[in-house]
Amino acid sequence: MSDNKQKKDALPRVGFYVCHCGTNIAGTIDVAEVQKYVSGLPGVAVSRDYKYMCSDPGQELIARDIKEHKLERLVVAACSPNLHEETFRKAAAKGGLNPFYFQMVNIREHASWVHTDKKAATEKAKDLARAAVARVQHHRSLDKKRVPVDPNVLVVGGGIAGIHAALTLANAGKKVTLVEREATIGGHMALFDKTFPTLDCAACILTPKMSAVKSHPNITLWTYSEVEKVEGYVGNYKVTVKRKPRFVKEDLCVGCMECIDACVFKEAKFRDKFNQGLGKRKPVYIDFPQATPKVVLVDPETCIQLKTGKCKKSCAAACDRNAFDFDQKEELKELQVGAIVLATGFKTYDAGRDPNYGYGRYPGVFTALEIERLVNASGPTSGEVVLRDGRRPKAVGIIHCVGSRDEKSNKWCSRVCCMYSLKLAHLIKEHSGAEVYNFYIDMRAPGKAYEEFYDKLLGEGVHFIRGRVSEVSDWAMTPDEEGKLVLRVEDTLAGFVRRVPVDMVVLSTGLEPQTDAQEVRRRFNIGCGTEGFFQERHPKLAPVNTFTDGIYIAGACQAPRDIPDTVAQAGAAAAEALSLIDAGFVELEPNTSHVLEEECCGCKSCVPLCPYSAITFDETKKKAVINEVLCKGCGVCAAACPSGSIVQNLFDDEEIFSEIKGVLSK
Amino acid sequence: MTEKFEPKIVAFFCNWCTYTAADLAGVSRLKYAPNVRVIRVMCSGRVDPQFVLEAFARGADGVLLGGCHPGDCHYAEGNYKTLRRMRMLERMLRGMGIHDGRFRLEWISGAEGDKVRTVVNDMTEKVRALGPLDLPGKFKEWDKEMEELETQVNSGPAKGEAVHAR
Amino acid sequence: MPDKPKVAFYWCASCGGCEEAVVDLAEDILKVVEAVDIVLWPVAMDFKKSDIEARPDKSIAASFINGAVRTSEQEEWARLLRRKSQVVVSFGACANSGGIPALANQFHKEDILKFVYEDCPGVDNKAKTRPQTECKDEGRTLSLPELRETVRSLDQVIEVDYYLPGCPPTPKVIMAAVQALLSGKLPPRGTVLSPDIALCEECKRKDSKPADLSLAEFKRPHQVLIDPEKCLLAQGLVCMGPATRSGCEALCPAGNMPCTGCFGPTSRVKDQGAKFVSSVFSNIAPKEEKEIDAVLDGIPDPIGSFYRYGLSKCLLRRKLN
Amino acid sequence: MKYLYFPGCSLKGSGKAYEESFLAVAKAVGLEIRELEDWNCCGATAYMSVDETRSYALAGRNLAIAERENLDIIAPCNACYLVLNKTQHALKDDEELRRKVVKALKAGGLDYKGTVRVRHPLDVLINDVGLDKIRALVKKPLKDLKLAAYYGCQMVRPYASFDDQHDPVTMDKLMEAAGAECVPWPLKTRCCGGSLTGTVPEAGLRLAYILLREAKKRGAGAIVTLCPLCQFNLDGYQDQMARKFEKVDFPVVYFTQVLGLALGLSASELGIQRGIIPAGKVLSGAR
Repeated sequence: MSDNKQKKDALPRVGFYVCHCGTNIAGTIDVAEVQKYVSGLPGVAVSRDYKYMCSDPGQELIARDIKEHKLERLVVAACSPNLHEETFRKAAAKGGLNPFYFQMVNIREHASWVHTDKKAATEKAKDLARAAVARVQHHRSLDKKRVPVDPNVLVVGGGIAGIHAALTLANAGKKVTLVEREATIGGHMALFDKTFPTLDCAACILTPKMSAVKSHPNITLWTYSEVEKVEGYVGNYKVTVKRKPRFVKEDLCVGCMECIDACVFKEAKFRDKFNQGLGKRKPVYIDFPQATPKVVLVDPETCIQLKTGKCKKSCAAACDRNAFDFDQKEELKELQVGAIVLATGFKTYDAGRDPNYGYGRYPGVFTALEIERLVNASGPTSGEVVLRDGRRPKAVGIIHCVGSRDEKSNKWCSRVCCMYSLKLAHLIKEHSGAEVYNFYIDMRAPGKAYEEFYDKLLGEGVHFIRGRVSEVSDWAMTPDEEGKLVLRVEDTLAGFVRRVPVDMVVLSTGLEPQTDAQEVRRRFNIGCGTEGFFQERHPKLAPVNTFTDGIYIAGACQAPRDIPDTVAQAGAAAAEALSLIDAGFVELEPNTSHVLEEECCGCKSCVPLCPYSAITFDETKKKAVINEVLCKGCGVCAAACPSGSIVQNLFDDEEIFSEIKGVLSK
Repeated sequence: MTEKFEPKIVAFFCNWCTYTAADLAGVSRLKYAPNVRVIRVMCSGRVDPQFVLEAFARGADGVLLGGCHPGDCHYAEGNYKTLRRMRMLERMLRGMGIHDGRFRLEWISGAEGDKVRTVVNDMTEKVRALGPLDLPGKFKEWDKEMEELETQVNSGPAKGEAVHAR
Repeated sequence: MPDKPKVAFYWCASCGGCEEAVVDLAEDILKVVEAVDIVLWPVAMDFKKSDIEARPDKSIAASFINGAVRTSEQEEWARLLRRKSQVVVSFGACANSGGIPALANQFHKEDILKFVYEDCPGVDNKAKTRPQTECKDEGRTLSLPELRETVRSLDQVIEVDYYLPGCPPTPKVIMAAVQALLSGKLPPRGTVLSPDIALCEECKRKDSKPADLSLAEFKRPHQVLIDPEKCLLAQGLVCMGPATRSGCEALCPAGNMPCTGCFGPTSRVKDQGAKFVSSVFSNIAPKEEKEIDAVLDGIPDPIGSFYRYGLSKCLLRRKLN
Repeated sequence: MKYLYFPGCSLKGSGKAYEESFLAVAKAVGLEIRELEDWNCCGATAYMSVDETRSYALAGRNLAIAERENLDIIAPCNACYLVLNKTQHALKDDEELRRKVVKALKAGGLDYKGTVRVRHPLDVLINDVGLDKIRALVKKPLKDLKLAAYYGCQMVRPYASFDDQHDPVTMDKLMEAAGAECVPWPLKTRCCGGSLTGTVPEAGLRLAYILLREAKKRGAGAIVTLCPLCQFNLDGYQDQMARKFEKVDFPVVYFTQVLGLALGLSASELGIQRGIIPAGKVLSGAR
């Protein structure tokens, strides 16, 4: 049972190429030495180094060499396979070589960029190259599998991102299902009064798109619903959606709101979540007049009928379309889709986590979202900027970076707070004429016409104080601070600590991942960063893709983002989904596993290992069988087969053993 | 200055998490010791304990296995299989006299580029402190006891008188 | 009538079981004896080494050598028979992979000798005398072979042409090998003369193994009343059948005992112990470290269990100092 | 519920009332308290800024002795509480420092493993005894007694182990359990002047004065605190404040004294008479 040594002359002819990548690699690794060293390795027929292997001339070089030197294997030492493995597979194919007779060596991200010792980095490159040359000689020719793609699309999240993605896909003729957790689409944008920097009214630009969604023949809108389970693989996802009961029949209710007036509760006395708790609502309610679908819903927590069953149900009586149905149950619906766009949005930072700002202790302290409702004409105070006790504030302090750029909570900049703080400053000044102070660390106005908007605010007499407010307290040191909220801040431009007395404090809370971000991303089998934002495939080159083919992300669920960028990403995600669907098929990586039938003893050790149940046991042949379409190529069964009778293409034992031997045999 | 011992560490990184984290470390130009050679597998669950033993037998001074955090695996549960196998392998390595510090299992997600840096640096120093394992060298050393007899028997006459083995 | 092919049997660090297995051929042994000319069979006939040394090289058609190589004498015989034989067959688990003797590779020669000649409870050896490889006694020099530091399989000492698996190889496997040798129709050099498929293929309990086995604990044979029908692994016993080559017709499982892996691995496996670990623990029930450890505690001696017959062939070869 | 008690120098000196009231209250609520035998000075923040390693060894000695009895140790004085906690954190995080301190302690026949927990009496009363039990034991609830709960800095910073750093509430709750009312007061953790009252009086006195004036303005009858230095800074310099700012004449007491009264213990048992500004009148609800 000694090693089966491949005789020298029978080795397949290998072409080896080491890339300079400008100076990215050549700056630290002596590429000439690597080229020279590999040229001496057994089986290497061609060994070259070149400035940019991934460039067209680089790829032509490979194709030409394959033909001229009758190369049977290809190894390229350059960057990460996650970047250019596909490029060089195509180059091999152009030369007439099966694309999987190719092995890539990562000497940039894993070597030149991370090591300073030139000699050691060169040694490492030589070891990795030798390992790849040894490995590639065991490669077998393979072909990508083609699988049809279901043309339907699922969009999760009905904020501006989900709306725009759904409309783009629907306009392209695709059947879209838009699933939204809340009772209406519109997301956070529906809360805003105006949007920066143009001060467009949010409702004016949002509601037309919402109604377009409602009326679009290609869009099925499921609000008050959540995705329960996702199965299958790219192009062939089976999704289970839970539809929560509204206790009102969606197709009958026209949103006339007669039932709300008729409700036994004469006064609205329950917390109105849409108005951030500033307003009140009844058990039967609708979030806001332009809610889409314009259908009421009944809150089981507060409705007497649903809680005790003993109510005269005046609401149902008042409804001449008898849309009420108090025994509506939760429903599970299934749908087949080829692609999924996740646009689940963000949550704002809980201001209560900074007790030194006194939110919840001092009534004069508001969050930015609460102010968005105050200044909004359809808000609880019809646009009047007033304190909770009805008084008009004469001085308002807006504190930037609450729960952003903060060691103790969220380290990142939430990107939109400076701009919306400027907008709120303008609106508060316009609505109440109060003195407005903005406390900022750095004024970040990076977008189109953003800086100009900041200049406009400077012109309007808003006071800008550069410094982080350390404390909000009602402790007055001088008579003019009596009855006020005093903000203590170090004015870093003026160079002393200020005490600024105001009547109202606005906390510009930052953006955070949704509380259930972890469960949602596990449900869709995509990654997420340590803080909880969804993980894009590549921060610069593939921001709306994820590592799971067929699942795309758009908007603030991936990182804090303003509306223009969110809409742009929504369009990009829609385009990615369209390119997948219109191709009609998707090529699956061939690194799946298969059973060597004559060697399988039928011990069933592999069968329970596959999370995708791709492995079944053939009772007649008494052998395990792997369904290559369901197999996703993780290789767990290949490692676990006790007699080595399962082979994973591209990661076979022989290939990995030779790579280990290659990397270590000096 | 005597030649400082530079440990050779073979690392098996899962493609979706740890290999991507290593790429991120590269993109972020983090600096770490050059002693690790990465072998890419699609999932940490593909790593067969035979690979770990083969790496040691071929001359590795340390073996590092990197996978996704439990619950993060791109293939749902691959890393649980890894954990189960490697907990037993660790016991067998200890039984065969290989120091705990030479084999290491780390969960590193795609976003934790810096963790790759800290783990690689930390393991390199720990293995450097343990000194070379060099099994190939030990195999030769163990087989030295046969050399004397080997030459003796083979050099004897094709048709020869009795040879007295000591 | 051309003279019959010469055949030699020899035993190194052996328990004699493999010799026994040859005798177990019963009447078939007559066919063998008829067909060949046995020139060396220490267990049965008195042959001197000088007889073998006197023979021309490659004059023996086939040598069947069983037992692991532990002493210098066994090593010398192995090399001598290699020189004198056309074909060397590694006979049985000890020769193939060190067998039970190789378990000593978990200890050092000095520790073993110290225990045997000093610390062992039954020993009274105050003077701590040790056997010497050479000593003078009334003008004569007496010699003993040297105990090697490491127990080796046969192919770690000499080139081996074929392997007969098993502890011991079953008469059926032996007969098949002898007939193949006599007929000259031999597979490529280095082949293991037994089907290259795992034991479950021949095990009658196979159908009772569930397709979703996920063990929560391991038991040892004496701790459980073994159900004669049901798959042994499914009963929580360490049965190495899935990772062991077939050919013995699953004698042990048929005798209501779990397979301990004596036929060695199938050809695509480099290290039987490591491969078995990879397979049998992949799907145990727990997911948390502490609970996993609790299940693993059910196997107190993993190296002894998974390398019972094959520690020499473990990729790490032996325990480090 | 058995505990060791680390008094520290203040509770044997200027903070005697704190010790008396603490021990009395502890007995009343059923805590078994034993003074740590052969305890030594904790070094306070002063020594730590002079020589860190030696200060950790000095404070570490107390921990090592306590470890032999394997009981939690209560340090009522904020400074001792902070120094002992800081020592444990430092010895856990800094291998090198730990090696030196353990070596030093071994020379004195002691060993340090860091197993003992350093507790504040407030934490023990709230979390181990529990507010319900305390409410049940209250015999004379201090109705219409208004207090300003002053926590100082060391109890909540840098380790906010059992209460919030900016807006602590545990003492407020305890006082309310005793029947008193705690006025809303944003200066709960603002500096009392610390050692500045002795070194840079114009700054130290002003800081202490701010606290007293605001508490008075908010209608409190007295400030209740849990640190001997804060108590002394607020109580001891009111005559100088009268000359520099304005007469304040505002009693400053320990929370254990207030709780003791509510539990029916006598003023003398609780050392009420030890306060420089007489608090008897206010506490007996005669206002």
